[in-house]
Amino acid sequence: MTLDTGTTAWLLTATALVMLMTPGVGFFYGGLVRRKNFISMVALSFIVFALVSLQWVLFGYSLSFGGDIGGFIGNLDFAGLSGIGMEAGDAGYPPLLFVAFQGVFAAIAMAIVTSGFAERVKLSAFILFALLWTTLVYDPLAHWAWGGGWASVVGSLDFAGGTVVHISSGFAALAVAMVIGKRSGFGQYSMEPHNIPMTLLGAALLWFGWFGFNAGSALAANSIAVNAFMVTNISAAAGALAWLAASWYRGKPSSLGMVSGAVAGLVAITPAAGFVDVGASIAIGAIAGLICYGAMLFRLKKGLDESLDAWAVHGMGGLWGAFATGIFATVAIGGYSGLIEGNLNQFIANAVGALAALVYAFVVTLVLAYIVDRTLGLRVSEEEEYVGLDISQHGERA
Amino acid sequence: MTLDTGTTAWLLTATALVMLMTPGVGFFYGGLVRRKNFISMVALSFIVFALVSLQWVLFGYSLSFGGDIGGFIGNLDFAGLSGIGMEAGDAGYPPLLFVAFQGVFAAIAMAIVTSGFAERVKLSAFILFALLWTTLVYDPLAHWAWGGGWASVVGSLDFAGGTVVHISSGFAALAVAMVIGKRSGFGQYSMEPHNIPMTLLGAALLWFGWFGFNAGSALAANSIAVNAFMVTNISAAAGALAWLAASWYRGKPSSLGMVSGAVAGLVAITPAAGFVDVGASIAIGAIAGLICYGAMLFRLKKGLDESLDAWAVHGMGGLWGAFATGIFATVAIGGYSGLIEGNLNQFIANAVGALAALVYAFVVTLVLAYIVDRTLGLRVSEEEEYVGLDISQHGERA
Amino acid sequence: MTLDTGTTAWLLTATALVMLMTPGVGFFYGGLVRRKNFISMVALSFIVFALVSLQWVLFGYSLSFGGDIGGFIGNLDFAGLSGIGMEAGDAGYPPLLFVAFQGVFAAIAMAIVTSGFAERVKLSAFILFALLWTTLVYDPLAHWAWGGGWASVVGSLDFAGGTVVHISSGFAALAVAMVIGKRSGFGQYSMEPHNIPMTLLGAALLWFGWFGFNAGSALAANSIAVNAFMVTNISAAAGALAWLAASWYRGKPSSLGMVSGAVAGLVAITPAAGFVDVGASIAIGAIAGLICYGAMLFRLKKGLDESLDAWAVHGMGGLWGAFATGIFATVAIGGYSGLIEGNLNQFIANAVGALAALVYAFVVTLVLAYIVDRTLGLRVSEEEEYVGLDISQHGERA
Amino acid sequence: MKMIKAIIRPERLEFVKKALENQGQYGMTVMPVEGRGDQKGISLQYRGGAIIVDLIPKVQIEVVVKDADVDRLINAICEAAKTGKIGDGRIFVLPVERSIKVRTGEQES
Amino acid sequence: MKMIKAIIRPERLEFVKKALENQGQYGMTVMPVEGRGDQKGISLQYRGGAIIVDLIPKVQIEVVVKDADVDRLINAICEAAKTGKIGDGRIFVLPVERSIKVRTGEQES
Amino acid sequence: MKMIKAIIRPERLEFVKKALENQGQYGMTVMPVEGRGDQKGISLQYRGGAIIVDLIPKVQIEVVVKDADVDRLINAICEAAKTGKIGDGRIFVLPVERSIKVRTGEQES
Ligand SMILES: Nc1ncnc2c1ncn2[C@@H]1O[C@H](COP(=O)(O)OP(=O)(O)O)[C@@H](O)[C@H]1O
Ligand SMILES: Nc1ncnc2c1ncn2[C@@H]1O[C@H](COP(=O)(O)OP(=O)(O)O)[C@@H](O)[C@H]1O
Ligand SMILES: Nc1ncnc2c1ncn2[C@@H]1O[C@H](COP(=O)(O)OP(=O)(O)O)[C@@H](O)[C@H]1O
Repeated sequence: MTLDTGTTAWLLTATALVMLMTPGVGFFYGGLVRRKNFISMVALSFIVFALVSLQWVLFGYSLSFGGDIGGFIGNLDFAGLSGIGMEAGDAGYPPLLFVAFQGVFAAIAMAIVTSGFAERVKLSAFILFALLWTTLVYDPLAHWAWGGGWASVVGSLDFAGGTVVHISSGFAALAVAMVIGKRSGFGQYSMEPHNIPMTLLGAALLWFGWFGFNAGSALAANSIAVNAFMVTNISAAAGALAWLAASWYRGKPSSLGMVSGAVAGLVAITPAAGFVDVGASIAIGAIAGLICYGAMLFRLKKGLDESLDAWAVHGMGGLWGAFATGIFATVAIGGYSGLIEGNLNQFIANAVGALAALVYAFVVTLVLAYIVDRTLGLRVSEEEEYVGLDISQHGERA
Repeated sequence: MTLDTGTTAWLLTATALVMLMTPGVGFFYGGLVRRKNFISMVALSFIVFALVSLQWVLFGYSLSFGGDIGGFIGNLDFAGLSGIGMEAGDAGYPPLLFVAFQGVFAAIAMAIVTSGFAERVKLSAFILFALLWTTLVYDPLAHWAWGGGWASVVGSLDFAGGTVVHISSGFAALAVAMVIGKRSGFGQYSMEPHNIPMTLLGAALLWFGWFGFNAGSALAANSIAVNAFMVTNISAAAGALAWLAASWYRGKPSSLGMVSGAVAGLVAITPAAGFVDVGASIAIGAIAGLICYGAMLFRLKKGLDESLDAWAVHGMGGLWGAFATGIFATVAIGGYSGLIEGNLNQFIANAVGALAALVYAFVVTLVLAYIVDRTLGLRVSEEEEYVGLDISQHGERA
Repeated sequence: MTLDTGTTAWLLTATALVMLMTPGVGFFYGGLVRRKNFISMVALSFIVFALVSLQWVLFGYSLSFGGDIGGFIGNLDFAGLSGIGMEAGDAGYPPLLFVAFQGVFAAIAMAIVTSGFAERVKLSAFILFALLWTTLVYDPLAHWAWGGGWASVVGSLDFAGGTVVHISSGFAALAVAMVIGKRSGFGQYSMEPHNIPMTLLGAALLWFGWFGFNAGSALAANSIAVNAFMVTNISAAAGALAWLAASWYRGKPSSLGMVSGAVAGLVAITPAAGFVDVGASIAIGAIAGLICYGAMLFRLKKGLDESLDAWAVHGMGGLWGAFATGIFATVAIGGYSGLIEGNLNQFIANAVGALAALVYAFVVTLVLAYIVDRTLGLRVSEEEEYVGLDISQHGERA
Repeated sequence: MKMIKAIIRPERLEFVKKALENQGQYGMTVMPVEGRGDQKGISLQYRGGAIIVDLIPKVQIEVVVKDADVDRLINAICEAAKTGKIGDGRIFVLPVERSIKVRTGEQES
Repeated sequence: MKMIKAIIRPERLEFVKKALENQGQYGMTVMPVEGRGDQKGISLQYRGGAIIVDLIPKVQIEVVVKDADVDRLINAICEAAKTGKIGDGRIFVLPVERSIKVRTGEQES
Repeated sequence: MKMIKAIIRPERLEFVKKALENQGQYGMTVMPVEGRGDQKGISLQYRGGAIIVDLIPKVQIEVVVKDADVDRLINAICEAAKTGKIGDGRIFVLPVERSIKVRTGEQES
């Protein structure tokens, strides 16, 4: 097949859109912390993006998409992008474009994990952790689902990374939060988000970029991409309104709740976007909004300082999305049937894929965080935490 | 015709670009209000986007593009998107993509209307109003111009929504402002924009997204799209400089004036983008800047609190654009001639189309706003207005 | 050749992406100045964009790409875009799209130059200067490299404007700073960046838009575009980490350093993006980060108030990029060999092209700035500088 | 000399400035503050818990004046700042021992 | 009357407000300030040079009270604001000659 | 004790801090304010009408010191803050009855 310029154009665009999501996460998170850690939150996202971009071309891509080793990880045949041609292969676009597109996914996954580190992480330790996590958690999970690993073999469906990106990062953030411990003062006095408009800006960039994330994952400018685009938007809308309504019921309809619900809807539709129709996407989004809202309340009740709710929104939203894919998949859209069309196997395959990823991501993250904590120390000193990471880690002030 | 991947790629991109305009409106408006209503302004845009996205797939699209009923509105054949295939039709892209692209237009129209509600609207009443307005004002107007309704039959040209989106929302904002009444303190003390840089950011997002709005409306990646792209940019530039110059003449060249002029130019070129050449776009943009600036001064002189000038910029800019399309349309670009090429009929058709939409939007909005006001009450209490909508409606602080 | 919809789609998108970079520069710069000049910095970028857009269609494009006059400049055959057809030519996309794409490059070049004017320029003089500079510096340089001028004849390679956009604007900013003089108080008290998060936002927009800048410069949705996309991202990442590391070594790893390094990497890869491979891009970016960091320290030590380091980052980064293209160009990517592949001629051609542009841009800018200063006066009064340009030039407050 | 320290509604600031100007008092120092008094608080709410906001934005004006002018200026401020609703603010008068003009070094007391 | 002017850690504000409330003192005016004292500064660094930051964010509370209440309230503030670490802040007591309620014009002294 | 309250140009803050440090006075509380005095206002302008800005950004420093130190410190501030142009600012001296260190509870008066 020769190069298809339309598909190439769309994947170039989609890659750029997904790239923008990483600073989007930075601003989303940055608005939620206290002013003294605003720069730190945004900077962590940028640093992740730069680090993971390099890791990806050096060996991360190869670990994810290289020749399969035991269903678990790829080999190093593509390390340094050796053997990645520029000629369009069977897919109609240059393989190098696939590398670029997949690379921005790896970056945003790690950016989401910064939630668990918020306002207390030591920069040097964070950098080490980020490299380890991407290599030992993200890359294997990408291989499982998309690189020919066991999950794709058992038939677990993950269209655009609900499991690979969201379950993994959400549960990783939870593990990180447990190792690094609560922010000093957490639970004693309120830590009001210092700049909600910046969070709304981040949410706008995320919603925008997610069209590249999901519709780009069709890997073609075709009707699957169009369907993914549409259900992505509808699920986000439904999630936004569901969380808004639920928080209204219990108090006031906060804008933060609304955008958190939108992100919940976006997360949940991610694994499903190529397999479900618009009707299903309303249900998937709305239920995601409610589940993630509930998860956040649960987290608060437990006094867990997974500070910016990556677990509640990405982890639990991703989990719901994986199940929902197994429930709502319809042969008319993507060629697969889910539970509703009577295919219990699909549901089981998806549940297995999701839960295995969850356990793997949680446990390995726990171990990595523990190791980094014992060696470099994950956390800044109390005094540094008090003056804030902007000043103590970056020597800057927002 | 089979699917054209290039056109599909461009329409996916254009839809994403237009989506970003709705938060763009939120930030543009949010910077103009007082700090205590910043979140509110941005949140209204987000809520509109979520609500209208759902309304659109449930029945809005069908009302707009369903089988014609008396030239006035579409039937419900496409409700719930039934019958919307994913196979590329005659157009070369999947019909579902057209639904998505048109849906983001419906959302931004209602987002523009929030200008008339600024800093005083009760959230619950707003949500009801937004649903009614989109259904009873936007959907019929879209049908008139693009869905086979009477305006397209009489030959009124509206390339990308000058009438459907801008005249309608601009005059609707005026009607809303008349029903809801002035902000308390309006005219007594100054209500300085609290964050002009955020307005500039919103303007940047609008300008950027407008390329999708206008060049996407070619519904193909072709030379019409290219022409629309180019004239859009030039009209915006001319509008920005014209308003800047005019405000300089009367005082200082404010950045707000500049971006308001850019938006005026963007609005005015919208109906014309597929029909006029670059030379005409300079005139259209520059005159738009002057007309809208004058309209704003007139509005202020009249003591009307259409707070963020949707009427002056979108309403009057759209009106000028509709006339301008009838004047400058050239057969060389889009196959239609306007007044300058001696075709008075085109001018009349456009004037009729625009004025009918204007009257319809204004009157129906007046009635809807009145009904919502009498039932739920459009306005917050004086105390709530005093503390600001961020706290009183959302329980948040910027 | 008929119109290629995929290539057209990609170039439409790329043009929109590059457009967003100009406000991106505005926010990048705006965050770095003192609060009282925030609006001014952003407004200068917007004004440049509007002005240059008009200049470009009126005569700028023709001066750059019109029939060659003595290798130095284009003639006025295309003035007012006369003779620019809408039919796809040999390239597979409408020539008008090339005009639009090139136009946004001209705008951002002048926007970068605002660094040298920061916090002290008189608006009227700036507007005159911007028109002169674009016409007498940018347009000839674009002609030299891309319009059939002498530089393309001698074989100097500049893929996406490292010389035309970055060397020119960076050294122009230096010349401007020398003519306009230091900000009052420079060197006496600290002028702390007032809003680093806005600079980070600007950096995010720049990085995002740069994909359009470089990958769009392939002028097709093909494998050259894909390669350009990939190396752009990797060079940015390497630049970010290099500057971060270097500043860490000397103190703290500031977020500003990180994004400055990213921009340095983006600048340096610009001329090379279609000619080098991913491995080379790591070296190019990392070395760019270090060179530009060093240049900035040098500038500070010399007490030069080229306020926002356009010279250090764009000028010196562009210079390195021009050399690097001559060093790392590999026949496998773009058909040209550089020094490493034994082609000294390429290196010399690139060095000659870059240095000639450097000298021309610096000297002509010096003269233009001097003339404007002697006539209109480039600088505001001391009192106006003290209250800030937002108030004194625009009558506004951030 | 005395310092008149007035805490008022932000939207009355222009009126108070004008009123003071009419009394010939131009110099003043202004800063945004938050206050509570008889005005009740509001309950805020974030993604999770609720926060009580009982500090309402106000503007504080400090004017240092001759003893003889105090009453006149207080009256002017009161009149200009008053809306009659809870939250109109307070004025405090503090003794000032001396006042120095930085530019000239001239002292008053 | 006296003005109690307390400069405290921002994160202790809620505790101090509660403590004053418990003492029956509701009215107060609050503003963010920056201060230095025994607490050491920090060195900031921009693209080029370094900047010493020796001003740490604090919150300043002003409460105007009857003379008799001063000691009680100072104790309440101290208790609520104390963490025992350097940077806990200071309280100053200034004389106030009179206090006027803008809304009613009523004066106390 | 006295409170020296100095309203100065923002860009002179570093100089004043250094000058006070040289005099052995490290503790201080600083806040941004806006002021007007002999300095004339500026006219702002939004999309429509015009707004007069007559409040210029300044910085206010409060230092509580022993009576004996007042003159010396005032001189130091004046010298460091002076540019000789209108808008250099004012210094006011107010009586302070006592000063309490929150951390230790120790009082001075
Ligand atoms: N005892 C006090 N000490 C200091 N400031 C006070 C005190 N009481 C009131 N204030 C200030 O005055 C403002 C207005 O007081 P409030 O009681 O709300 O209005 P009113 O006096 O009109 O009833 C408060 O927001 C607060 O800033
Ligand atoms: N002499 C002073 N005058 C005015 N404010 C002071 C003075 N000394 C300290 N402060 C204020 O008190 C705050 C706390 O003082 P600091 O010495 O850091 O804590 P501690 O008193 O607990 O040792 C400072 O940040 C400053 O705002
Ligand atoms: N009577 C006053 N009461 C309170 N603050 C004042 C008074 N007069 C001046 N100020 C403050 O001092 C600042 C400088 O005063 P200004 O008259 O502009 O300078 P200069 O004293 O050098 O002529 C003002 O901006 C204001 O904050």
